[in-house]
Amino acid sequence: MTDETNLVDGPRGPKPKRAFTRRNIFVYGTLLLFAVYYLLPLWVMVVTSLKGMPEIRMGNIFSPPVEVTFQPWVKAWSEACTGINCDGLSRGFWNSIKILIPSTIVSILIASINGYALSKWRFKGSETFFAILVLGAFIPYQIMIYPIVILLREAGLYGSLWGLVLVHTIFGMPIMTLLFRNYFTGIPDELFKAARVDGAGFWGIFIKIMLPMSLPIIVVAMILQITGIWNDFLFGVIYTKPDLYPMTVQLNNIVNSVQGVKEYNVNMAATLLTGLVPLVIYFISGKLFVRGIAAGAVKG
Amino acid sequence: TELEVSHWWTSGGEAAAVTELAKAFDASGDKWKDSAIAAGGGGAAAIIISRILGGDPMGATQLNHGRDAEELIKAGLLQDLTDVAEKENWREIIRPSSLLDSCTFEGRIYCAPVNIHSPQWLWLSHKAFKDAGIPVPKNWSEFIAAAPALDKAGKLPLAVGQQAWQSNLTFNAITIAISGLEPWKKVYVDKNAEVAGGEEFKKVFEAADQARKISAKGKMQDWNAATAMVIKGDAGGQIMGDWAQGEFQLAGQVAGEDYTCLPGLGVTEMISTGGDAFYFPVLKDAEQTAAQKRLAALIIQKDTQVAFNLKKGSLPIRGDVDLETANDCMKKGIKILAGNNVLPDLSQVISADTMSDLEDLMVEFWNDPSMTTEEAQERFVKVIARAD
Amino acid sequence: MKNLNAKIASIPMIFTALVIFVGCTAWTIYHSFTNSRLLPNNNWVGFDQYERLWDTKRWIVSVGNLAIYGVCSLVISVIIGFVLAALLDRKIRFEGVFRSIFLFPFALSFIVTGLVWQWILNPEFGVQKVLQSLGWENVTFDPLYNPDLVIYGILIAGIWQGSGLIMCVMLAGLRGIDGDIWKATRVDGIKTWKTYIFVIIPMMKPVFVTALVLIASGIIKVYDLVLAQTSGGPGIASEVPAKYVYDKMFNAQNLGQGFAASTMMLVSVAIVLIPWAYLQFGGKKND
Amino acid sequence: MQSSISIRDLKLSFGSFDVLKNLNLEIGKGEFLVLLGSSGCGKSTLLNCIAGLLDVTDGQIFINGKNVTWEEPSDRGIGMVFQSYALYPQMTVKGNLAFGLKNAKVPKAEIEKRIARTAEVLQIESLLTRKPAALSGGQRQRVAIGRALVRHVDVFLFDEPLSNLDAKLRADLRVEIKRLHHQLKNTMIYVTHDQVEAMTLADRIAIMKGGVVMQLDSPSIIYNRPANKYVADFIGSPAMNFYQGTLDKDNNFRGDGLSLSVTGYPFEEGRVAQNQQVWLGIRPEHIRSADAAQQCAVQMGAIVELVEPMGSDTQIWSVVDKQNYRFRVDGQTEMTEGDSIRIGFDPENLSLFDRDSELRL
Amino acid sequence: MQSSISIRDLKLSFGSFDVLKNLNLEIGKGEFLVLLGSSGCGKSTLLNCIAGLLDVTDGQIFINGKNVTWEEPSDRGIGMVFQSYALYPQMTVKGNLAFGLKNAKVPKAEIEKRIARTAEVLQIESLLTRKPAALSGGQRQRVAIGRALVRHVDVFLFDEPLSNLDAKLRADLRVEIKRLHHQLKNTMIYVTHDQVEAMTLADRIAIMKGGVVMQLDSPSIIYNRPANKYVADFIGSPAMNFYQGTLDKDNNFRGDGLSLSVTGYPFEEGRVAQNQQVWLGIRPEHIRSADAAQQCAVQMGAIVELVEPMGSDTQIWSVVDKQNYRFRVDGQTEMTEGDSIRIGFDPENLSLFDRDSELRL
Ligand SMILES: Nc1ncnc2c1ncn2[C@@H]1O[C@H](COP(=O)(O)OP(=O)(O)OP(=O)(O)O)[C@@H](O)[C@H]1O
Ligand SMILES: Nc1ncnc2c1ncn2[C@@H]1O[C@H](COP(=O)(O)OP(=O)(O)OP(=O)(O)O)[C@@H](O)[C@H]1O
Ligand SMILES: [Mg+2]
Ligand SMILES: [Mg+2]
Repeated sequence: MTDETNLVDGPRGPKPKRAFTRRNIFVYGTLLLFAVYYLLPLWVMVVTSLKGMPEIRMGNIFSPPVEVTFQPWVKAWSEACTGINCDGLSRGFWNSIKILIPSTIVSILIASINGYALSKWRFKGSETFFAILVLGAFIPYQIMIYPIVILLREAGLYGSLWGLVLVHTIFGMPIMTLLFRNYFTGIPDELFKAARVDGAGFWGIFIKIMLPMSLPIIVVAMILQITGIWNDFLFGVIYTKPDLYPMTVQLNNIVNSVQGVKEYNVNMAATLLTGLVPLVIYFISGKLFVRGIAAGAVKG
Repeated sequence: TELEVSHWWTSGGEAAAVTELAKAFDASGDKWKDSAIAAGGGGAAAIIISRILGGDPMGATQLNHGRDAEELIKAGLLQDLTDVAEKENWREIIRPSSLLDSCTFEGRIYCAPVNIHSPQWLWLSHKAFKDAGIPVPKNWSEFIAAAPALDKAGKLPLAVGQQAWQSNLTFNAITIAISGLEPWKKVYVDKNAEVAGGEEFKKVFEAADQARKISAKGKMQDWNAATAMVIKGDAGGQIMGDWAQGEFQLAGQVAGEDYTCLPGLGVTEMISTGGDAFYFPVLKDAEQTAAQKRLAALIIQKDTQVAFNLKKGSLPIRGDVDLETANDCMKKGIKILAGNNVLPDLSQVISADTMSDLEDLMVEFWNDPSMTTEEAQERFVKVIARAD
Repeated sequence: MKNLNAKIASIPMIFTALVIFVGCTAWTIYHSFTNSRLLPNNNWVGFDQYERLWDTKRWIVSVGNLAIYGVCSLVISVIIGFVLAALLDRKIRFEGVFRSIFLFPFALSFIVTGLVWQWILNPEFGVQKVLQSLGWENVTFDPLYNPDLVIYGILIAGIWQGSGLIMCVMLAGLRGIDGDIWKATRVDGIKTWKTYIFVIIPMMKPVFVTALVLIASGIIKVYDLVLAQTSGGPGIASEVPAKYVYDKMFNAQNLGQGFAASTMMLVSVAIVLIPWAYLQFGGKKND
Repeated sequence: MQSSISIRDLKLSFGSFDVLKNLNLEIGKGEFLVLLGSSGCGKSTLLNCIAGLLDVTDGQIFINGKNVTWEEPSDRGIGMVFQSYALYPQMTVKGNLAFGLKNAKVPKAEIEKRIARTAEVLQIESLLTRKPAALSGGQRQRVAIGRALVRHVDVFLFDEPLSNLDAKLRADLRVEIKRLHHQLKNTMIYVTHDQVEAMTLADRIAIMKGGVVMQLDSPSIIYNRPANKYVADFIGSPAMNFYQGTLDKDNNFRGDGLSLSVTGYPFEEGRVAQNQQVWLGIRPEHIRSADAAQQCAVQMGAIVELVEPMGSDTQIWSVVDKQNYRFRVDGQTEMTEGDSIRIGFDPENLSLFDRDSELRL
Repeated sequence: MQSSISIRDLKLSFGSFDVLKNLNLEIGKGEFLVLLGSSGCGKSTLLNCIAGLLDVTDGQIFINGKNVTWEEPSDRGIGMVFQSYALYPQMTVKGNLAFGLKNAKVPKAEIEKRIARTAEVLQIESLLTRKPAALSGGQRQRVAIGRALVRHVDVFLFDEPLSNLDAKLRADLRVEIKRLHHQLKNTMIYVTHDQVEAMTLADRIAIMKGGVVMQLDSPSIIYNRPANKYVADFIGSPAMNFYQGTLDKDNNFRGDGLSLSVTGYPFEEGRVAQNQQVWLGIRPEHIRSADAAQQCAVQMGAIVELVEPMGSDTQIWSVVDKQNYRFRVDGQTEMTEGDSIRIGFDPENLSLFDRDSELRL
């Protein structure tokens, strides 16, 4: 090569990487350890739901099923009793969907409008209302149950789907508005100004410019709201009628019923079945979620 | 006409009993729309009351038999059933008559009782005592005396679930057994704080202290988990209401052979008569109102009573029905009832507020060994003094 | 009126803020001074409900528990969330898998969480049993049955459910840190852990604030979890204020007492939050 | 010159902070006005007021003789181009151009026609179906200009349209904007930080400072006869050399290491006092060196301190009596640090400013 | 010249995308090397490789004769200054300066001394207790430089350190960096987009394109004898004028409307072929106009198309036979669009490039 031979010796190319550096062992070790902590309950739920009752009484809860049975799942879905109705979770499933869809849409819509108005159309006092709203996130909801019953009654919405949608919208509003406000604040003012010069008004800008840009934050809002609304039990049962009771009512009945023996396998199957919808949504939108949070949540 | 009926009877036997009611109602051409909420009395109360306040109530609802409904009645939200009662002659047929009294407010009747439950029973496992090599006790003091032997044999002498209402139930049963009737009435009915702080109750607390010591090793939550221990012979006994025998029955055990029941803990053969009742919120629709009254009448009828109570394992609210199929323990109960050796139920004499105070106190007393009997009694006095 | 549309669009928000949040709060505070039982009434009794409240052991225990749970869950969630996020941010393989694993519990309700953990922590057949059957005969691990430890048993479940979200928030925050900062510290020869502690964490203040708000708004409401896991037991060892409120309002049918308790909760929230809200929204006008 | 935009006594405050203070400005029809000033002096704020994006605190704004102080931005007949382009990211280029027209309910056929015409003018025909993310910076800015163009507005407002682009592109687009102005003859108000842009584009330049217009004049007047020291210092790169001193009634300047007669200096009337404290300013390109210095009225010996070759020419930092003299020489000139050289200048190219008021004498 | 940094056959790929392709570079001790190139050409990547912040795909890096290819960044004796400053925001200026030293366990007293010295050199003594948020851009960049300075490193790496600053500040700091280099005599590698910075600061400039060094030479050679058309076009503002044509063996250039003899052009040996297709390039400042044009070897009549006054001088865009001729005249010169003028240039100032290889002839 060159005449300066002393320079040519020695390392060349990429630094060799060993798989088992202390750093890697630490990083992956810690991650795996935590993964066990997070997965353990899921494992327990799954294996238990696949065991028969005798096996549950005998073995330990972590061991995989000797004999796999899907009976608990069948029972949880279509046979478990709530009072005199023995049709399992299936009874409430469609109700849950029926509640979930309008509640999610309306609550996100309202919150996004709020966030938009608060970030781009501030008016006198708007920040005060926002502060009140955020403080509202910390109010224990128990204390608002009765007053809201009365308000809904006066509005003639009590017991209807739309009453419940309204309740979900109200209770989701603080965090949702916060998310959207932060997100929209991050959208350059210039874009908003350009649209105003182009003759778009409040709604025009919102619908044609802002909404199409807010996919990441909508994903976050959707995930949070779907989780909350789908898992809700109390509001669903207090503000609606049996025709509309969500799936969690059946889950609650299955899990909380004081019967001869607790059918753990059915409980677990029911639990998993109920959690399925949000879980699926989580796994589908994992990456978007982090991106959305980055865009909307972490700009204090 | 379709009527929505709310209740919290969701366990197997309970659901079967409700099915009987529903069947009977449907047979008469109406439609029973079932709305069951397994949230226990408290959770359900929030739901039921919200529904009534929300102006879109159910057709009929289970509510705690007692003073729960007073304010709803005052607010004019519950249906007046006096005309039904008069037509069906409830005054005559409902036994004991105190049941109807608790449905009565200012002379009008607002609810239809369905069954009677009594909470003061001691259930004993024959197997446990056999394993310990001692005879089955015949009353509370023998039971206490047998505790060390049970303990030695690796049995839990007394099984008490950790829920607050169980602690309170156990304490109340012990009170009646230890103090006798008069002091109990003075404290709970007359709210006499002096008696609550007096000698008799001191003894009660000491007895309760013994009971908690021999139950300390138990780790179960639900009452039927505790009952299951008695059934299996892992525990010597449990103080529980008559609904426990449903569990024994379900496990195929025979009263007198596999287990023994001692009403009033075998000391005072007195039982109190709680139970469930149906209330009927005021509805706008006249047809539904008529259906409500039909349901009210139906609940009291003989056939319904028999069918319901056999499945539920509780006692009927009328003395003129014959439960041939009833078992040993049930019969003991009917006999006491017939002899009119009855006490009012706790929920009839104290408010839900006081009840919850008592439960808070008892559950703490039962689970915190460092709480002395003196301290417990002192707080008990406070609660009674505040009670209304 | 240039902002007319904005104001019209804000009506739902204004309504919610004023009527629901302010209105209901005021209504609640007002009725906490009455002897309302099953239904709200107007019989003024002054501070009676409060005197009784602070004379009630269960309330005091509840407040203590909330304090322990709150502080621990804040600290632990933040630590776990940050550590996990930091590890995930180290350009590792299978990042997506790990992230999903850490996040999925958040999809489950507290009821479900409580149930599962109640089960795992049950000494009869849970972790303790397994450990004992593995040879550690004397191991006792029954936090849910030990009055001194029960709140920590609940904490384990609470952290399990909620820390994934915090991890996500932290991860998002870490991703927002200027890459040049990392380069600068490497050139300066600063160890990774030192960089995190002295440089990165201080830079993530707004992220921590968001995380704290999220955790705190959950803590104050921890109710479902306690109900599902222990129902407040053993005894009253794991009672929490929200459960006290609920029980007094609906079980004991003593609205006045429940309202007094919830007013106390509000007061404590306000003490923590109002200075923060002031800084956030009042202090700096432009943002 | 007919007035296209007049601004009367404009005031704008954010809270208690007055950004614009009683600003008056008349802009002629078809004029290209550049707003120049340091960061935070209120340029963007002024532009936003004209566009109607900010509500004025006080004063009036007229566009084409019509009081538009209360009009909506879209009704003012203005188009605006932003530094960050502010294209609607989810729309195609075509969608971006059409958005304003659709809002104004312009007929479809007309929209198509105008877009085609605009695309042709800006040479973005081939980009019409792309989204902004798929465009380079220069292309984006062209689209942003197109968005204003397509609306057939009378007044163009540019807020630092080129500062996100790299130097080469900036130069190209600058020329294009100038061509566009020649072609369209619209009124244009152009905010920039870049002196070269300001000098080359402007019919008139308004130098702003702290919400006040310091000088409003043609580029050459601004450059050659700055109204005050701030403007003199702000304009020109490298900046003007300044020297303190006094001026006596015989027009002799006396400062540290520099004495000269400024007879022949075109004083603004009534500005000369006895022994006035003044700043004397000389632009670097007016300082000559080597042979050229021999012909200058004022000459001195200097030491070269720093040589900055810039290709076509070279900047020299030299020192005379501890005073710095910066000047430019041809790129070919050989000069190294430490050299002793002769420099000189002619008094007619000087600027003199009062030391207190900093106004031009 | 002793070599301070040598880079041998450096390759770096992101996945299948080769950013640096077999790059070789020798940088002398105390040399100021500027890396210049369009965006994305791999300048930052090269800097990061030298700093050890990126793991190379192949090749070796030596600093002061030591093979540092596998060393940690902190062990390489380098300091780096970033465009975004990358100051630790929650530490005071002093904390920022001290952080690296504390980590290296330098004694307290020594740290104090070094900080004091650095602060003095950079004139930031008064800022030591402030936090970065309370500093202006220029001050921040000074602190960032100080952070490298205080560590007494041999090699400074600058990645576009001034591009976030405004023009005036940029000019000032540029001079300061140059002074610093004179004072410290460290090796410096400096990445920039800005030609002025490159020309004024560099001992040598490396022009990069697509991961390859196109030319590595002193600024004047780069400017006056660019190695290929890319370099010629890249350097110089306004850019060089290019004309297509053929070159016959008698050294006569023949293009559209332009024929001249290039006898006397200093050809690189062996590059001349028969009737070669070439590019002819003339820098704008080498085109003379008016009187000066009369003395030029090549002269022609032109029409002024665009006049861009820039204060000290003016750029003219003129047309001859549909070909553009850009040139500069003095700022004082009066010229308006549409004027007919005479322009001319001397062949010795030309550049000639082969049309295929684009290499200099
Ligand atoms: N919404 C606002 N609230 C309060 N102050 C503001 C607001 N917008 C701008 N300012 C202040 O007004 C002054 C002028 O701002 P403006 O944006 O007009 O400056 P500029 O001249 O455009 O500066 P730049 O060259 O940096 O764009 C600045 O001091 C700025 O801090
Ligand atoms: N981490 C990465 N992964 C993949 N590609 C990368 C990465 N970093 C840089 N590149 C690519 O490598 C090329 C060189 O990037 P580099 O940052 O070195 O350019 P640069 O010359 O510094 O440009 P600029 O002047 O814009 O800073 C670019 O095309 C860029 O897209
Ligand atoms: Mg601006
Ligand atoms: Mg770069």
